[in-house]
Amino acid sequence: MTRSAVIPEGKNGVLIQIKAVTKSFQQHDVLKRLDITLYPGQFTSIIGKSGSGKSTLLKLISGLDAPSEGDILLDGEALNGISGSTTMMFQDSRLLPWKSVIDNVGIGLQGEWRPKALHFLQQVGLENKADQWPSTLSGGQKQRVALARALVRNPRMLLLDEPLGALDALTRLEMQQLIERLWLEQRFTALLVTHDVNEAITLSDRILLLEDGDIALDMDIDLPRPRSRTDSQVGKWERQILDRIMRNSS
Amino acid sequence: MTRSAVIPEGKNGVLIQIKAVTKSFQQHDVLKRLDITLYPGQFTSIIGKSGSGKSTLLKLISGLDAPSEGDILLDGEALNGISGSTTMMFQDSRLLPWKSVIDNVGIGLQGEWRPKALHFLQQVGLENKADQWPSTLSGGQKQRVALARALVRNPRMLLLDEPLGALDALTRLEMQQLIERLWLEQRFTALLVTHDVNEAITLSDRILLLEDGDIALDMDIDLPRPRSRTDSQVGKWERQILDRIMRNSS
Amino acid sequence: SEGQLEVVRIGYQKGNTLNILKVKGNLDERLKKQGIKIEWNVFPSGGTVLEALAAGKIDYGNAADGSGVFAQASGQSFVYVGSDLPNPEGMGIMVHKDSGIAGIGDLKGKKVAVVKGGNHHYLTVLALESSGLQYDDVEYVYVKDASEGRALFETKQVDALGSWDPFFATVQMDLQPVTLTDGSHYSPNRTFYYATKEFAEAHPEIVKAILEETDVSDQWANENKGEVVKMLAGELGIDEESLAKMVERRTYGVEAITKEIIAPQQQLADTFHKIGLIEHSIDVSSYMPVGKEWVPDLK
Amino acid sequence: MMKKRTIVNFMLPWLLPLLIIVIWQWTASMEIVSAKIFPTPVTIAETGWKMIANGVLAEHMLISLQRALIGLLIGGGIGLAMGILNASFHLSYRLFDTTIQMVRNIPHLALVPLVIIWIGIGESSKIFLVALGVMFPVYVNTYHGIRNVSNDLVEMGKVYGLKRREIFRHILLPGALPSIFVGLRYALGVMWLTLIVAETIATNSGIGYLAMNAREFMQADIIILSIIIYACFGKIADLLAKWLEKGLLKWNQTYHP
Amino acid sequence: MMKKRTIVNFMLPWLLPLLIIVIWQWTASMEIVSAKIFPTPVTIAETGWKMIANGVLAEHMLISLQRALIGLLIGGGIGLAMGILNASFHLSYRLFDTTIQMVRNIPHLALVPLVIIWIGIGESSKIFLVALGVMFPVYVNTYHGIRNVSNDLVEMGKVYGLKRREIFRHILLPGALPSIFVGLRYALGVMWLTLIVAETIATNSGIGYLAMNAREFMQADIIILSIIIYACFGKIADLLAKWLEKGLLKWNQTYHP
Ligand SMILES: Nc1ncnc2c1ncn2[C@@H]1O[C@H](COP(=O)(O)OP(=O)(O)OP(=O)(O)O)[C@@H](O)[C@H]1O
Ligand SMILES: Nc1ncnc2c1ncn2[C@@H]1O[C@H](COP(=O)(O)OP(=O)(O)OP(=O)(O)O)[C@@H](O)[C@H]1O
Ligand SMILES: [Mg+2]
Ligand SMILES: [Mg+2]
Repeated sequence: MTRSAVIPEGKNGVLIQIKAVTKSFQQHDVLKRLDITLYPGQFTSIIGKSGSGKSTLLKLISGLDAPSEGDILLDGEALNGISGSTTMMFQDSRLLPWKSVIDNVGIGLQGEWRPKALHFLQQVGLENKADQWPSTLSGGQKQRVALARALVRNPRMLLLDEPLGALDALTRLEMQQLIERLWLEQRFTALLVTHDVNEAITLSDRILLLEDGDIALDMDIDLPRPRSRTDSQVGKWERQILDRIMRNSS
Repeated sequence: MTRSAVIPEGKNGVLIQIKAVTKSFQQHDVLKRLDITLYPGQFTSIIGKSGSGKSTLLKLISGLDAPSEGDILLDGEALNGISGSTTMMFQDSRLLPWKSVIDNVGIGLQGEWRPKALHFLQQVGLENKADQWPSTLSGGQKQRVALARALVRNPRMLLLDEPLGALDALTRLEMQQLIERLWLEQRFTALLVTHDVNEAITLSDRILLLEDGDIALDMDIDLPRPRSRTDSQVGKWERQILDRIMRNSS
Repeated sequence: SEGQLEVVRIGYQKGNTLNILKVKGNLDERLKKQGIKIEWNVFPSGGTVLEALAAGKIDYGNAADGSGVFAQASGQSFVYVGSDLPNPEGMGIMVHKDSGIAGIGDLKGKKVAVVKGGNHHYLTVLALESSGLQYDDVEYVYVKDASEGRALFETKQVDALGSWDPFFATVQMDLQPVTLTDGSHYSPNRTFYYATKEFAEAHPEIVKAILEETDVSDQWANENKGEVVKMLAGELGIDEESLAKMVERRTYGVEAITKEIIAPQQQLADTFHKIGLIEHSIDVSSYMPVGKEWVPDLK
Repeated sequence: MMKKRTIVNFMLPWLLPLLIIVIWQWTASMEIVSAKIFPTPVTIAETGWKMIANGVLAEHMLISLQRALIGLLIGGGIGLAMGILNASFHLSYRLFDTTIQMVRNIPHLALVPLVIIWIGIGESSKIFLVALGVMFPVYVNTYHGIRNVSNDLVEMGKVYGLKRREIFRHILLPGALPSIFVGLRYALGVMWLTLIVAETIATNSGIGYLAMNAREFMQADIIILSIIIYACFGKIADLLAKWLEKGLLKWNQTYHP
Repeated sequence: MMKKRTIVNFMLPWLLPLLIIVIWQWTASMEIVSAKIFPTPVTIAETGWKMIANGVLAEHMLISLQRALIGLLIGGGIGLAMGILNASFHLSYRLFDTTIQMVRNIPHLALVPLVIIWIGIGESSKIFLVALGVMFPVYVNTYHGIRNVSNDLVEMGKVYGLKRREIFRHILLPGALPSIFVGLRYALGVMWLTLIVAETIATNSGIGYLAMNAREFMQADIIILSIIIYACFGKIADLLAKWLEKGLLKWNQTYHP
């Protein structure tokens, strides 16, 4: 359960160093002197109870919010505001109601982005909704548009805040495979917040458990890829982590 | 896999009859001549792919929207507008940003509602957030406030649209138990939309699979309660349903 | 209105004779003995006095000659019940010293600021005609009020300025312009006393009383011009030198309507008709009855 | 049946104005006040027809329209720019907002003397007053519209690498548009209203002149005619704003038919 | 250092007004136009001080304040009620909106003759004009505010068994409040502005009278003084609206400090 030196290769990804970061709202410390290093190209999952500060941490790394204390370094440089190499998928879909689905996906892209956006819409199974207003989409459809919007821009660092929470089992599986495939191709640094322990295990190299504002668990998952959610090894890890979560709380 | 006559007792619950209901948006039929009867006090789960029309169906039953064709009867009477006996928890939390958490829970309640609202906030683990603005809550916390708001009003019919989607495993389990306990006490008619097949099996008497605008599967789950998510019987059902979902799609 | 009269509603403008009457208080006193109260209403212009008069919101008021003509032309019903003494020197046309304009004849093609339909507008028309020009040989710049005209004149956006007292006097004092002409030999420049027909016919004795008391306060004014200047300075906020100039060149006093008064008023109406300010020609004498019961006994 | 209903529905908004005219005709024909100071609708219609026929009305309206539109363009442009600027930069807000709030509260009538001194009596003084009047509603609604765009969406834009300009174009502006339209709707009204003061400055033309001149010379029929013209302009402005909204706010479900 | 900064920040909004005064003093003291028609700030300050000292100003302001507030109450009340009504009932919207849009576009100056005929020359005519002017901004902002409340929240209210009244009170009204405040901010301005027309009707008291009378009698110092007073009223109205917002919109993160 201590951190071993399994650092995947990834020239493309960003090195994220979180140094003694504290984040407080009013008097309450949500994150307490957090120290984490995320290696370039690593796929890390964060799990933790509702309200444990996962979204807060992502917001800090994205540069949207600043720590109350401590520093965050990207590739060794102190983060100050938003870095161009980051893309984040928010917990809520945050689609622009005044843009069609495809325009939402393509927002901020330069040049000939339409075919690319359409390709990703197809990947999330929504090519036939390309010209609709977001307000006509179902919950899961909105989430998938937001996913397509995040994936289309080849980020060097991808932050995903419960990206698949509103999806059914099958669609979820497909989206997991999509994310993994892209990650394997591009080797960006990935940070995934999820409540699905199985999902965390199938996708990531490393799992962090956030508890009481601190890292309670830091695990490397060194299973060979591709992994299957029904694999017995995955099942073993899953039980182990779930036991850890359940035990601690009671 | 056909519907047997396991009708739980429930004088309190509402009888819901859905008769040849079609719902179209523009030219597209989302629900196609749907026929379902939900018995008083029954706990039914609806599963189905993202965009299969689950939320649409709930909206029709709640009376917020009207079918394009067909009728919905509550306790034998044709539904026309919103019925006083229904409570629905939406897929998005829909908290009023200008009311504190506890005021959101208590909205529309008469008389001395504060102790009751506080009790339910406690049940969802958020009594210490009672006086905060909703905008300061995490995603899962918002969802739990919405859940408390739905549960506090002793409905005769409770529609839940992915009520636990944003929660971690442990909190989710606690909330499932809370819902089941209340249902056992009050025997309202419950209709739960969920993507978690395991959750559907542990909680419900009956599972409906919505596919292509129609009921593709209608299963009675006659396991004894309380059920455990790790129970082998539950596992068997789960595998069976998941297989069915996965098979059909490929 | 029939029956016992309780209130007389009088409309006045600041600085006019009715203003002096109000301050002196002799009318209030006289009517009080008959159990009648006076409601004094102040209006910003002669036009608004007649507007309220025509709408029946006041019974009696004081406004300039032009206002009466316009009101009659638009078909309002009212009567002239009396007149002030003429005051031709209380208006004039001015140019800057360095303008190179020596007489009315030089105004051809120049810009003249006037208030449309004002007494000095009328004066300009008459003066132009008498010097052989057409009334539209100058370019009129119509302004809303005296201060606008003065601002235009002072900033040299116009060549000539028509004005009337007390503003005429202030411009003369402040800017030392050349006064091309005043109203002498052109127009008597009277102000008139107006009443609604109903009021005049139902209460001629009250109208008579008002006119008589106005004359009383007018006579006082003629004998105490220094005090009048002080009083007006307080009311108008205009410097005393200018007001002194205005008061000095004016004699206060009331006259009954006579044929001699009607004639120049008819000429004014005809001129305004000619230059298109009023659409139809009117007969002012039908609004200016002579020898009615309200003709005042003047001392 | 259906057809009849549509007509009724179509007529509904005009019911009240019609009623007013009917009552007006009725009271005026009773001659409680003389028809000279309160003419009947029929008289007004006659006057109106005469002025339309001889082209006088069109002439006045054209010149007013020109002044109004130029003023709207300038004032609306400045208002929009200031609204955007102040919503985007706190410094600019601190620097300008107080002054704008103060200036907007100065009555045009009181300003006229100063305007004459500074700007003169030409067209520019009239356009200046229109621009000044129009500026404020556009400013305040632009400002509030932009400030009220959900911060969530702005955050999204930032993280997705949108430049300041793009955030403005794709997020803030479309989000503020419904509010800006409310401002425009005001501005279209104020634009005409201002003319009644502006067109007292040394002019012989324009709707404002027509109204004020009529009052000066007590032409009750023309006063009322000008009131009706103003009212119609109000309706037209409203239709215009609605039509624009319909075109540009298709996504907005709250759009009111 | 910190202290210095706070003072600078505090002074920032007043920089521009100050600058204007400085430039004004400078140009005025050059006497391009005579001090009679364009006096220096120092002269104005003296006049102002005199009028404050002898209580004249307070007297005028008090009477104006009274007219303004009564008008605001009546007009604002009607505007609010109509806004709510028309946002809630389509029939009422169809019936009234067109008429309101037309009436709001009629200039008060043109209305005065009719107001004198119908309402007379007393206090009520002045209050009527204020109420009329104030009504519209409150109406249009209330209407749009309510219409723009997210339908999702209204649906929630309906399903949770809220009665029409409760939906209004708990959802529509609080949701519309930011917009209503924009309307109020306008109204507070319009309230004063209207007085300049209203107080030409047979009165010799009030700020509007003061300004118009000064204009009539070429008292440039008082004209400018009244302009300054109006400007200050604008600032005060704005502060008031902000202060109210601060109190009532605590939940609204977009609230601008
Ligand atoms: N602006 C804020 N003001 C006050 N408290 C806040 C604010 N934002 C977040 N919090 C608090 O910080 C804690 C962590 O919030 P965060 O959103 O990071 O949780 P999370 O781990 O993402 O939870 P979830 O799984 O429910 O999304 C919560 O208790 C939340 O109430
Ligand atoms: N107002 C609308 N206009 C057009 N299409 C709509 C509208 N509302 C829903 N739909 C479509 O109807 C379909 C069903 O939507 P619904 O929200 O019921 O799905 P769902 O089963 O709840 O999905 P999810 O699990 O993603 O929430 C979707 O394809 C959606 O795009
Ligand atoms: Mg979160
Ligand atoms: Mg749904």
